[in-house]
Amino acid sequence: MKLHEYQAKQIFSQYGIAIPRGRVASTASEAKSVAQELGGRVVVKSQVLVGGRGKAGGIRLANTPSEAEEVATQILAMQVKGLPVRKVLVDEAATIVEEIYLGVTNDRGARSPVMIASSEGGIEIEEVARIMPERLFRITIEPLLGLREYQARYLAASIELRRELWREFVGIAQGLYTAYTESDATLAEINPLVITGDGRLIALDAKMVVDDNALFRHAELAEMRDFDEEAPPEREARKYGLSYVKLDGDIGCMVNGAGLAMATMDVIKLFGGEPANFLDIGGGAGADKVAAALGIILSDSNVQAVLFNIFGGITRCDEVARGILMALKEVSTDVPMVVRLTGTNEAEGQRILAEADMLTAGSLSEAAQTAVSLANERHSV
Amino acid sequence: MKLHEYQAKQIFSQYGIAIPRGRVASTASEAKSVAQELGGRVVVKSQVLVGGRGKAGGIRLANTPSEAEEVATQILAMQVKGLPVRKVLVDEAATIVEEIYLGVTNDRGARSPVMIASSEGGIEIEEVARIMPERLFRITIEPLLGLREYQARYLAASIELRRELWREFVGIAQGLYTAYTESDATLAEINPLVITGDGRLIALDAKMVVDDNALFRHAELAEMRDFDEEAPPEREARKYGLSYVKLDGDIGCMVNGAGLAMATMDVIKLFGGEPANFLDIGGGAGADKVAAALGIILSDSNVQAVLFNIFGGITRCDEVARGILMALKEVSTDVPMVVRLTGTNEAEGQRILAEADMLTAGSLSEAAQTAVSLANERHSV
Amino acid sequence: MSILVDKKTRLLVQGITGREGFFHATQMMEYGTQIVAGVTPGKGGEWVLDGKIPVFDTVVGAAETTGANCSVIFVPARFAADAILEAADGGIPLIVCITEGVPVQDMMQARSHITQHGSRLIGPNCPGVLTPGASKVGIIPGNIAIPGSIGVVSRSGTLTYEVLYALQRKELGVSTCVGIGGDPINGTSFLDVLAMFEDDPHTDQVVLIGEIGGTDEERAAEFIADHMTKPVAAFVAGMTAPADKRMGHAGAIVEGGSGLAADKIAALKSAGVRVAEHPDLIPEVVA
Amino acid sequence: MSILVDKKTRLLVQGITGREGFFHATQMMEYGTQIVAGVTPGKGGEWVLDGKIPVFDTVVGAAETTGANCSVIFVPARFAADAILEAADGGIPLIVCITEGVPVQDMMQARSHITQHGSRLIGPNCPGVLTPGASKVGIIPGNIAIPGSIGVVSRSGTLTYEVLYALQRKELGVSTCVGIGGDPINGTSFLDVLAMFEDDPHTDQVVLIGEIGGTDEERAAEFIADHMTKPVAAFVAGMTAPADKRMGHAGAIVEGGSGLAADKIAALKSAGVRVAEHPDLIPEVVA
Repeated sequence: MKLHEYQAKQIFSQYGIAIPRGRVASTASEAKSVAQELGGRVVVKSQVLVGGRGKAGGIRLANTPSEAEEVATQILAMQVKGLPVRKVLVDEAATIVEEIYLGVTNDRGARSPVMIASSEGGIEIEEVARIMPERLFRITIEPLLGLREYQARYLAASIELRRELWREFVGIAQGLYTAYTESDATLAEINPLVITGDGRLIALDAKMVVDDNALFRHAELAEMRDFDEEAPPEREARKYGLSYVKLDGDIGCMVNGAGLAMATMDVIKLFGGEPANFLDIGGGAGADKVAAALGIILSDSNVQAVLFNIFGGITRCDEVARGILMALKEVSTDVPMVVRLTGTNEAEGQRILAEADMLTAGSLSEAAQTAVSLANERHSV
Repeated sequence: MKLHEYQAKQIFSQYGIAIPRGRVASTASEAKSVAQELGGRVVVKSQVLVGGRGKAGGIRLANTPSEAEEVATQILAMQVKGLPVRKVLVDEAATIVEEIYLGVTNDRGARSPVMIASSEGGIEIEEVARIMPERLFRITIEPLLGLREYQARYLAASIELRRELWREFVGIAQGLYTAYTESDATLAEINPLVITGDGRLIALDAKMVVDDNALFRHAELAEMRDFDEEAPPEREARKYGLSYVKLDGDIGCMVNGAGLAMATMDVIKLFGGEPANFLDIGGGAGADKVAAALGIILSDSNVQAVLFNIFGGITRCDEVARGILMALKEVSTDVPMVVRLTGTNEAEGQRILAEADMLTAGSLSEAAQTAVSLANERHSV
Repeated sequence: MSILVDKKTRLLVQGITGREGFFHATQMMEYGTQIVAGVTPGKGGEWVLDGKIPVFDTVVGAAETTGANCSVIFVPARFAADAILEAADGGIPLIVCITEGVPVQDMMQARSHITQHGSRLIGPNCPGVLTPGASKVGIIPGNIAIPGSIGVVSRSGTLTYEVLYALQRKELGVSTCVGIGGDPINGTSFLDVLAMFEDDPHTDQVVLIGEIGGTDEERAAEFIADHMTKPVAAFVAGMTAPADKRMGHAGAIVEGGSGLAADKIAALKSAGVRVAEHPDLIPEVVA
Repeated sequence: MSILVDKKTRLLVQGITGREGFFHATQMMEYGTQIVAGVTPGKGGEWVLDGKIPVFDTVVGAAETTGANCSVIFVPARFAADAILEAADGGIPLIVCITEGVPVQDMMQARSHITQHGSRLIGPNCPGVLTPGASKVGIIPGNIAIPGSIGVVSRSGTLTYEVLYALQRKELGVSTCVGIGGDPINGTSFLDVLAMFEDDPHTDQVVLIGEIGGTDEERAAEFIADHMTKPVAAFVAGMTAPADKRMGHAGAIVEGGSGLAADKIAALKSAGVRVAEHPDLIPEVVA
């Protein structure tokens, strides 16, 4: 789960990391009054959960409270990569002398957290890694020991930070690491961490992604989820414990297992079709879950055919068959469907489908080919 | 640093461990009003930093507030192992069904914390270890992982705790371990942890010893030190960073290094004397520290002779010599002294002492023999 | 004949009285797996599976009494790291964690510890290990694979079944199938399993099933090029997955440019691996 | 000729610009120890000891540049665990921590980690290691021991000097003297050092200096009885120490009945160790 900049900043600030004075606002007039409180120049920043806000014009300076209001009006009316801006963060503007990058994330290879620092802050770290990898320094953190002071100092020395700022930098690095572990984050990032005109280190931007699997122990973080940032079908899917990602094609698919779901999409494509979505119903899904999943697939008006690919292990084929029929009773649709069921309770599942005159397939290839034909026929109608 | 029972209970309670309702009182009338607040039967417990309070009559039941006042009057007038009782803890009396032992301490051998549990609570755990070692269960805790739930459950299963209390017991064990680590304790102990008539687990007694070396990061614990429980010379010694323990003999000694100090005491004894104290001035002690140390030694009126044994390494012999002379100027005394100085800046030290006509010795044996003769002569005078 | 598990495997089931643990313990026993004990804290002393299998409160108690040498874990996600540590601490050399949704930081800590203490972990979030005809440890359906000489290793669950099923239809047998799990932090990697297959005299060739995210397939390709003498075939899922979208589980995030299926396939091909276009075609590319 | 340190020891001094670090670095250099670098965070780039020794910000920087293979630590107690971990992480195989007053829990964590990562720690709260005539790492005065074949191992500081001095006056030479430190949690035990002396062809016999508290001497006695062929002499301080009183440092607590000097002496004697009545008598009991 991604957090908004203003939420991540609040968290970082609790761990002793200096952030600019500022507050989030939902309306332009609220933004104006925040700017009045702060006095001086402010930055108005769109709060959306995608990158590239700056380039899209979603981050702007304002010299006066009325200018802040004006800028906020514009930003609150815009979309960034298709996402409407619903909130802005109004921060006091800082005088920036240098921009640093500091982040911590999981390193799959080392199976440990890794902290990354660079003297080249303010641009995306992937970009730094590409153009000037020699300016990027990383330390692997032993998860049972946590970030040690000497490691933070090593980063400070590596990015050639001026020495009078080392102690402050070490404090920030330790704060960031603690925020990362105590929030069960998978990413905690300050970009840029700036040296201000008066020689302080301030986190001008903040990014944090929290491990969904650990939200059970972070009620306060779970509450931060911004449902407005999710499309309604994704939201609906989460409610049922389904993984759904909308795509641009016309063949809806429902599969158990993420790997098999991706493989199913690949096979559809291979036979000339375009998948309309990724949808993993997970292991052991019952009839109600299947019904909910079908409803979500059909809510996409692009869908011209639906492919079910269920390899029963924990999941029982008869349950899935019943779920499909249950859903079809509720959702009246003329979208054609093909079902491929194999594994646990396969015979019973096939019987149920046969009784309902559902189209079935014996293998994944066959099912995909059928789905592609069905979609093409419907297009040509 | 040992904490009082009431202090340890407060800490344990912050970690979710149930303790009896109760409060500490410094006067009998205060004890009475605590008993009134609590209602019902209470236990009045002397708060002194030594074991054996119960046997000494320092823990007594009271059925009514006036009985509590009476009992508190008696307890506050008594001494336990020579220590005057200055405070009592007044706790509500619990109905005890079973008594358990639960403690965590450092295991030198495993170089790890060890948690110990026994179904035989209420008696000293050393006693359990002696008479029924088969009733004592221990688990070694990996310091980097902390106490895991399965380990606490292993202890619960081992002491044959009834199953409906396992979850509560696991919570208590984890609370105790966290209190131990977060307080930098070297011992955290609940004895007894009782099962009450209504089936709850409550910590009836609590003991905690904190690592003196870690007090720098625990201002709140450092403030809990009960200076009343220390004899004035010990208090004075701590102020100067000296280690001083008063003993019953008549030969005072001042040594640099704990091992050498003990060896010096041993040699005194070997030559027929009795050491009056243990005193380690530590490494690199300067003249003022030496002067303070001499003052502390001479504050013991039993002292008939003083032996200085300094093996200069970090400590400089000339500094020590100057310290002795400085102290002798302030404290006028006729107690005879012998000085043995070897090591760093030995020549200069010897010269200073010679100028002041101090008695010196070339080896530890010689110094000890001289000190014993000096003390004997003075006795016979 | 196999790696990791065989007829000598003496299996302990952690979470045996739970819904999933019980169901799959039953399936495993029916398959012929030698289940020797179950563990459910607070239920020690009970007997399950028609009164044949004793339940213990602790792993150490179970292991000491029954000589279990492998444990399979079906406990809820929030207790999984503790269960893994308990198994390792109980001296179990092979631990298979089926549980899905274990927090990443729990896994980083647990893995760091058990690695230093000599136990091997498979998973979490994996279907387990199947040596056809000998031992089934986990949830891989037993009826979709026959004994043989193809080693199968996969990051996926049901996609693995699809491949096993495709092999079975062509009467191609499997020495052992290892599902290493799709989580970002897991106990055993492709490399570990490839090395075991390379050393196993009863495995003639290997099928590797990868997916988008991470760089495991690239590292596997490097290992294959440098150290494998046996032929390897592969399928990588996610050619059509859009970059930067989460596809179901954490292993399936495309991480900024790398982690793409196309890159993985290219790496495998250049290591001499024959890559199938879709799972049904795996039998065509095995040697 | 020695164990642990010798003429090939290339020493790094952590905390070299501090008061104690600087003083003892000077002493060590005067003794002939091959000091190659110092570390003081924030002072990298400076040169100390008459401009001969470069100072680095980090251990890894110092080790890479100078090939240091041993580090001696003089940092304040609250930074000691971090310094130990930094040295281990920097690949230093032998770490000698002089610092006194390190919190016990810091040490338990640091020790658990470095043990798993292959570095040896001597101390903390120890006087260091002296191989007379070759290398002095720590604070043992260099002028109180001459080269020879007696190995000395001790939990104490100045008491060790007393014993070395007594040996020197009788012209008895020392192969290496190791102060393992008096703290409850230390890196290297009597057993470790006894085993090294047993294996060292240039050590003919060993002097062990113990004190009250813990059971290290008892375990040493057991080891001597079972594994040592070379003669061992000993002195144990604290015969007159009252039970249950803290004598200066944590190593010197009598823990409930065990840990008494008398018990330790009895254990050593029954292992064939000749125990001196006082430190001056050590030369009488060596072989």
